[in-house]
Amino acid sequence: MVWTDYLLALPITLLTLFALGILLIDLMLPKEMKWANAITAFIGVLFSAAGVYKIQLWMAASPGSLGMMRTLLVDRFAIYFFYLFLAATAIAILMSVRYLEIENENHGEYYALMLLSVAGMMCMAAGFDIVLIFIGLELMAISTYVLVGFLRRDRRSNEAALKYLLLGAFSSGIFAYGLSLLYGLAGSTSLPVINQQLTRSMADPQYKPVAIIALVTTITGLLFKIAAIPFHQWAPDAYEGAPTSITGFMSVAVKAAGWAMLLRILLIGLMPMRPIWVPLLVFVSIATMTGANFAALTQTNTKRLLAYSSIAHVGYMLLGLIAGTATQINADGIKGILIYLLVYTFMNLGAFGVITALRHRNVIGDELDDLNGLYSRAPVEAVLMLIFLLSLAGIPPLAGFWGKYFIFLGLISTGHYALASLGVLYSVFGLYYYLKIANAMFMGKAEKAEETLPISLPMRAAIAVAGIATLYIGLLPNSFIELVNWTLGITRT
Amino acid sequence: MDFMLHITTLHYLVLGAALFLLGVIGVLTRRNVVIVLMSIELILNAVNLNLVAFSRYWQGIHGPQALHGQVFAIFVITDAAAEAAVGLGILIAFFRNKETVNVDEVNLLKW
Amino acid sequence: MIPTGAIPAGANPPVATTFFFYLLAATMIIGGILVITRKNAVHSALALITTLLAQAALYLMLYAPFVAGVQIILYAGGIMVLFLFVIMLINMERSVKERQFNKQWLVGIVAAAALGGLFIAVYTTTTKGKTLFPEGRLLYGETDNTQKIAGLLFDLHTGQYMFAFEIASLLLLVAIIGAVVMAKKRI
Amino acid sequence: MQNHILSIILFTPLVGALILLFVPKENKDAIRWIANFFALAGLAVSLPLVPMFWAQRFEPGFKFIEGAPGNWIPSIGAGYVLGIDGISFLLIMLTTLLGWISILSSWTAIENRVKEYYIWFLFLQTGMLGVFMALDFFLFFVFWEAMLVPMYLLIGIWGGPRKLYAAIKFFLYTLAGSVLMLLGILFLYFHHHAVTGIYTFALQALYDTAPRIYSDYGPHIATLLFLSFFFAFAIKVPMFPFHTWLPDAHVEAPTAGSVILAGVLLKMGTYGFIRFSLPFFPNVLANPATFMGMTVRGWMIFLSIIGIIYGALVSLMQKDMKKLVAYSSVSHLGFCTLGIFALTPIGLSGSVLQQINHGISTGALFLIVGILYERRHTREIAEYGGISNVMPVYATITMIMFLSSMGLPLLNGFVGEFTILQGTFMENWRWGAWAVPGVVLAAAYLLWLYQRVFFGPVTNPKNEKLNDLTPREVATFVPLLILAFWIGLYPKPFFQILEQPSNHTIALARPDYKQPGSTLLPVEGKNAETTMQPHSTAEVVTTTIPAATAKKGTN
Amino acid sequence: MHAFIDYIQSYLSSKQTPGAAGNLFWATVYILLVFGGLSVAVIAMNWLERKILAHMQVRLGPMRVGPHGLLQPIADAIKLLLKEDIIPSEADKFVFWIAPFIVVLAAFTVFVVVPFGPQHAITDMNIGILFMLGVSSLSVLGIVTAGWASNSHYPLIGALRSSAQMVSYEVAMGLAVVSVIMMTSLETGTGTLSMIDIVRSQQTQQEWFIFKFFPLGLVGFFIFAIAMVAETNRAPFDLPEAESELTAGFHTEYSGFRWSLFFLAEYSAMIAVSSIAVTLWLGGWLRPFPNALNGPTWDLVFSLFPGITFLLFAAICFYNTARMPKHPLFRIQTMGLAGFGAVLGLIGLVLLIPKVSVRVGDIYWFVAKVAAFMYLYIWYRGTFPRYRFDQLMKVGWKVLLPTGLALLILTAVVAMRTELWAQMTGALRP
Repeated sequence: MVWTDYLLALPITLLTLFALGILLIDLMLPKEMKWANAITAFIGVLFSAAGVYKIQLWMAASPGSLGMMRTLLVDRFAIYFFYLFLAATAIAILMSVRYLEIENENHGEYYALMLLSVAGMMCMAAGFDIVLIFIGLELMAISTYVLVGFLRRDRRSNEAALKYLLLGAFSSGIFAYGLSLLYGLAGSTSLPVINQQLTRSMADPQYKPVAIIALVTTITGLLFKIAAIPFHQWAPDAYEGAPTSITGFMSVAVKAAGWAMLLRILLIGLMPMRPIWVPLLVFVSIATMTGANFAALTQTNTKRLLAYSSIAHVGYMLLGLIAGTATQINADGIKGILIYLLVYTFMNLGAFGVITALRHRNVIGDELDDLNGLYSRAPVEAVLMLIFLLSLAGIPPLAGFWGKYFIFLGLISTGHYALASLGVLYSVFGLYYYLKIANAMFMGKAEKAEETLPISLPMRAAIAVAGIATLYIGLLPNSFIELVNWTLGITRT
Repeated sequence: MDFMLHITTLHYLVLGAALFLLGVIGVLTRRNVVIVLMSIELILNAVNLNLVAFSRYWQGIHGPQALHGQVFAIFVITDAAAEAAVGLGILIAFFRNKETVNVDEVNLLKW
Repeated sequence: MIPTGAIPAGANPPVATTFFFYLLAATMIIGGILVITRKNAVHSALALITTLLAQAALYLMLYAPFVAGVQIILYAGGIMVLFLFVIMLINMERSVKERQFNKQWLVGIVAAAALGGLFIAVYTTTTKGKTLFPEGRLLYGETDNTQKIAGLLFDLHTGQYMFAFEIASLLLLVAIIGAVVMAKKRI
Repeated sequence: MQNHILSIILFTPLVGALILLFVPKENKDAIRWIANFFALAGLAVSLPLVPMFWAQRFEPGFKFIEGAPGNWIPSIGAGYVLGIDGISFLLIMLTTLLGWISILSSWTAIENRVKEYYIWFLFLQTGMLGVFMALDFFLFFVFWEAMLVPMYLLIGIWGGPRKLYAAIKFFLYTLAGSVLMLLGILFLYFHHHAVTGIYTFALQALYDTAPRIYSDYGPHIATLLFLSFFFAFAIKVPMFPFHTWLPDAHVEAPTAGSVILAGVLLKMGTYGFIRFSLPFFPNVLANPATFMGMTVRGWMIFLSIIGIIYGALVSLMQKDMKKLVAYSSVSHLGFCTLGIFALTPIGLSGSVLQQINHGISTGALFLIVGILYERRHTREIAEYGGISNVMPVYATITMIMFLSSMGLPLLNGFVGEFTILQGTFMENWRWGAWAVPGVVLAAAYLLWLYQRVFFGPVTNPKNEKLNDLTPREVATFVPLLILAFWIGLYPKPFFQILEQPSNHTIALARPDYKQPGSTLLPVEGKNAETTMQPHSTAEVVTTTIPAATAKKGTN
Repeated sequence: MHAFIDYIQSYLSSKQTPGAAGNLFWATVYILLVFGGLSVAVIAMNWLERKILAHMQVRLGPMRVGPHGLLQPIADAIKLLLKEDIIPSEADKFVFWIAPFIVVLAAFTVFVVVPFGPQHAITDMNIGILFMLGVSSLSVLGIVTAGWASNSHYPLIGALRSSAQMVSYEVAMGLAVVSVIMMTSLETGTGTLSMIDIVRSQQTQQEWFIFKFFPLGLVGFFIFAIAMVAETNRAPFDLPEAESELTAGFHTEYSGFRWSLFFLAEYSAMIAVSSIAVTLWLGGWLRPFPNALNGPTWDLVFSLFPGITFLLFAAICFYNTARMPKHPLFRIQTMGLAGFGAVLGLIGLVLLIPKVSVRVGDIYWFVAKVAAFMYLYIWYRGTFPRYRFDQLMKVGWKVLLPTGLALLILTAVVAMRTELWAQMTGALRP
């Protein structure tokens, strides 16, 4: 242990401290002061971000630093994801304040769990050792199970949590089985060692089948976490039942963490097995795009619809991974995934923010009909929602376009023309259900026409940040592309 | 016959696979949530058996300090404990609202 | 450091090992089958406990006493008590009388069986008489197993899993919070 | 001013939209005034472009270039580059004009959600202008897509009874085409990098490398690539099998929306063909390989002719005036694509001119229908009859516009169609022969429509009290009438403007094309040789276009 | 025959436990001995408890069966064994049947690692204390299932109470144990979980852990001492079998042999946890002051204790024989008591033989310490009022657990400081 170990763990440590702090402070807060928890959590996120920044400054030129006995790799990739998680969490916290009050569940545990789950995500993104990754995954997952079921008096929330837990635990089990086989093949839990040993195993006809089983089970677990079809069943339910603010958080941060883990494991640990998992991913990604897009068509619940849309987005991102590893590590595909996750953070959180804002008094606000005539009730939010939806559909010049752009660029440059065509056609397909929401907002009739929607200040801030980010990244993406290039260590003209 | 008599890592692997399989079947077929959770425990136990057996195997190669598998197994047990605690907690909350423990009566949301 | 319980190279392993392995393995499998087939969740739980204990014994045979101890104290003594508790707390009378398997049970079994067949086929593959993962020499006893594990967890020089261990503590914290939040009537 | 004129034209409507954002929505009159002011301002700022452009109409290459490649998003090589040539110049002028006219025409037609309406309309205006101005492929794509959203909302919110269906259909169709185009663009982009090592979307750079795809990747890929662009443009135009969105969108859209849709949006497809498909894929078009008996070019021509005949025939059958006009657009645009794929400078010039004509006349036709609709709220032909008795001014204007649309000499339509047919005949007389019935049928359905609506006694009592045109409404027609007569009587300036770009485009699209002894215009002065593009350095384009020698081509 | 004696003798000079030596024969012998001894101890406890409680309440207790009721436990046992084995008709038969065995197995298995002396344990496990805690926690399973299988309200509530209580107090118990394990790592560098090594490290550190880092060791001991009473469901924490509320708690529906198994298990468990306490804090088999009062003389003096104790018991017996009523009806009883005294005296004499006393000294001290705890158990029962359930939980979670945590942290801090100090002064043993 040297001091850099502590530095590398600083963001996680800070989050933990603040989470514990919230738990303690919550004991002393009277009921009407519970918003203070949100503030504490927000400050915690800021501190953690400062910690990440500190690491970034310290690393300066070097691409990354290994710490904690070679189990924690804080490189640019990890830092990128750290920022992403923290941004998503910050916005989600803003979204939660008023919502929890309405639901009458404003307990400090909510924020503490949120921060702790981010700590888990950071371990997933920075883990260089399957044990750490696994534990981080579980920390995140278990926090999220609870957060999903946080509305304890709401049956939908209960059910969602239960389903999410059952399927999540099941997938963790399968994932762990895969990891155990990987360990068995490699004799180490460190990803680079696994990589080396797998290369040898792949050459050995005797061990190759075992390696394949390890791969299949591991990848099943990974795909579960990012909710790719056919391992997606939990997502629509969990998204629909969860508190809306958590749905946003899940669809963004949890998914990003899943991706971080997937990229780490596939690109570092399982790289020697690329020829095997690429076809697998092709299949999964096509299935995901097809299934999710068709399923989304028939939804009448906005949260559920967005859940399917987020599954569909996973399909596109998987395309990026296919492109990104077609021959060797190809920057464009991976870049597409990274930037996709970035823009997805803002646009999806924004969309869920608007839906969260619809929750007031006795209206739950997650049915498509609840959006009817939103324009007349809250014009700014409606227009922002339109922007988020179009961004999700990938219409330029909005942020969402850039993710698709790089993914398709990657596909084109690696010669996957058919996949690219399929991808773009499905993205058109996707537009249809986004337009359903837009139709409701702009063309539907509100039940009580001119009643304006009360939207709290933090919520406005959250939606505004998301909206501005979506527009800004869409219009002037250069600095963000540079950021991703920096993350991947690419310099380009 | 020697294969049968001489217990090797492989025997443990096969046993683990069988356990894993039982767990998967349990998860996929049972309706009772508690039993589904138990089946998940079976899966995690299969994992642990694998890990410990492999740990033994690699100890033979890397020397006595190569206990990574055992440590991993301890982590998995920790995880199992946490998962079970939260799972049962959620189950209780669920039961309070709806008096059933059957998975397919978890039907407010589509399964 | 002293290799006690060592089996000299070339010597046949004691018959007891083989016998106990098969005994315990059979116990585990039967227990596992009972877990997923019993109507009554308590019976399932008891079967699972049997399986877990047999597995703890297998850990001992694998010279992993610490894991065995943890298995007993945490799994059998902790988690399973929790299970039994919950089973008794919530009224399961109804579910005992109901259909036990869901509608897609056949699909589930077929899929799982295919998977399992694949697994076992792969594991039992031998090429040119070599088995997978030939047994390592059973040279190192369990005498300092716990200390070595502790070394991997805490030691300043070999504590590879120190950080993961810290995160695991968070995991347990989250589990506590989660269980309380979920199960307590008013928080 | 010279340097930034395009940006000014481009963003004037957007500024208007932004200002409107801050006007309270209850104040409808203020909103209307502001919107009209900015629409007029958009036209006004574009007017200085006319003399400026006229002065350099024979200059080769793009004019008024603004921005540099890669200055917008350096890391991927996308730039904010604007520039125009004769083709885009005319289309821009058409856009600003029609934009103003449609906004003016919406004064009374739009009563609810006025503020939004104008904001989206002005936004749309910027999008369309951007499409015609962009010299960066990426920028082009952004505008191309960005303009879909306001149009979607215009149809969806202020449209007719089946507006949702129409709006979504419109959006999905066009988006489906354009995403495939995106793949095509990315391919070109990637290919450019493979050849030169530079990532750029600059159009002029891609002109150099794109034709090489044929040799680098083989005809198969090149054809697929051509198709990816083709789908985007063909849907937009719309060419025959892709036209089904058009009647719905036109019929359901509010009047002003229809005007813009027919007048400008459809031209984006043909513009795309001219600007991208032809220069990028000369070899594909020249490829003699056949698919189901026809070459790629043959298919294009075939679809155009089908469009002409089919559109006209379907128009005959319509009971709804607006639908009739909509189908007539299919027919007219068929002429435009025919002119383009004839691949002769004359045909191309005619095609562009016909696009302008179509914008003028069809735009006017939609306004005409809209005026009746505003008064009677029905577009059923059977509901009317003898309107000329109650609305004489209206009937007159309508007559002129119908004649213009059907291509009567002295009016603009004739010039365009004639030139197209001339260009086509030069290539292959059969193609021309197949297209000619379209002209006849156009006369048939339009005159028949006129007869049913305007002549005879006033059969329907509801029509007896109809007001004739207000001054505002007349004002919307005046510029269109002027243009119709101007083009019909003295099209030379237009052809002069189009000469250089047409020759240039054909030179790129058919490097081996030898002028068959006649071009459109006598060369005024110096620059016949310099029609060869100076900015192109690719070896692909090696032939120069012989000095134009022939007489002026038109009547 | 000769070889057999050699075999035994060779073992007697061994320094290892039979389990560690891999000696199956001696292991079996030990197992039999321990379980036999345990049974005897339980029987004795039964008698003692009744007698002591009686005397505390100023009454006589069992007096009829055997002199001073000495044979009462045996009579009870016979009665229980002969009673009809009733299984309630609505009970879950199999679970009902198996539950007592789970409890008994758990209670007995614990003794596998209890060190009566440096080599007087069935085996020495590397994870000894963990094993003990783990296995003893298994008895909860038996209790829960017993309560549930009875299919009756009182047993179920009793079982749930009992298991809640046991689970709660296990936590505090574990924390206290961990603080001791931490102490074992001092001076030697590596800690240990082995019961024998824990005692050894107390020897090495020349201090019972109850006195280590005063008052930390003491606090730990108290936490454990409280928790262990709760853990075994004994008064004042005997909520699960609060007669006034729940009749007999989880074993209400049990009778006869099965009930006696629970009884057996409960007392074995008491002995087991007491053994843990003794091993961990009170120096296990170590005689008092092994370091301060060493040398051959002191060794001799302390080696006399076992024999003297038995002789004392014998003396008491004889004294009571003398006080017996001289009525013919009491003749058999008098003779019996005298005989019993004679047996005890004989044992005492045998134990005075140096060769024997050397080998049993450890066992003696260990048993003596455990016996003290047993007396404490009885004493508690005689004097403390019963807790209410919520108070019980409150004590467990809000007092013992935080104290345990604080203790753990403090122990770590102090231990670290000591280690560092030792390092700086170079006093660390190699």
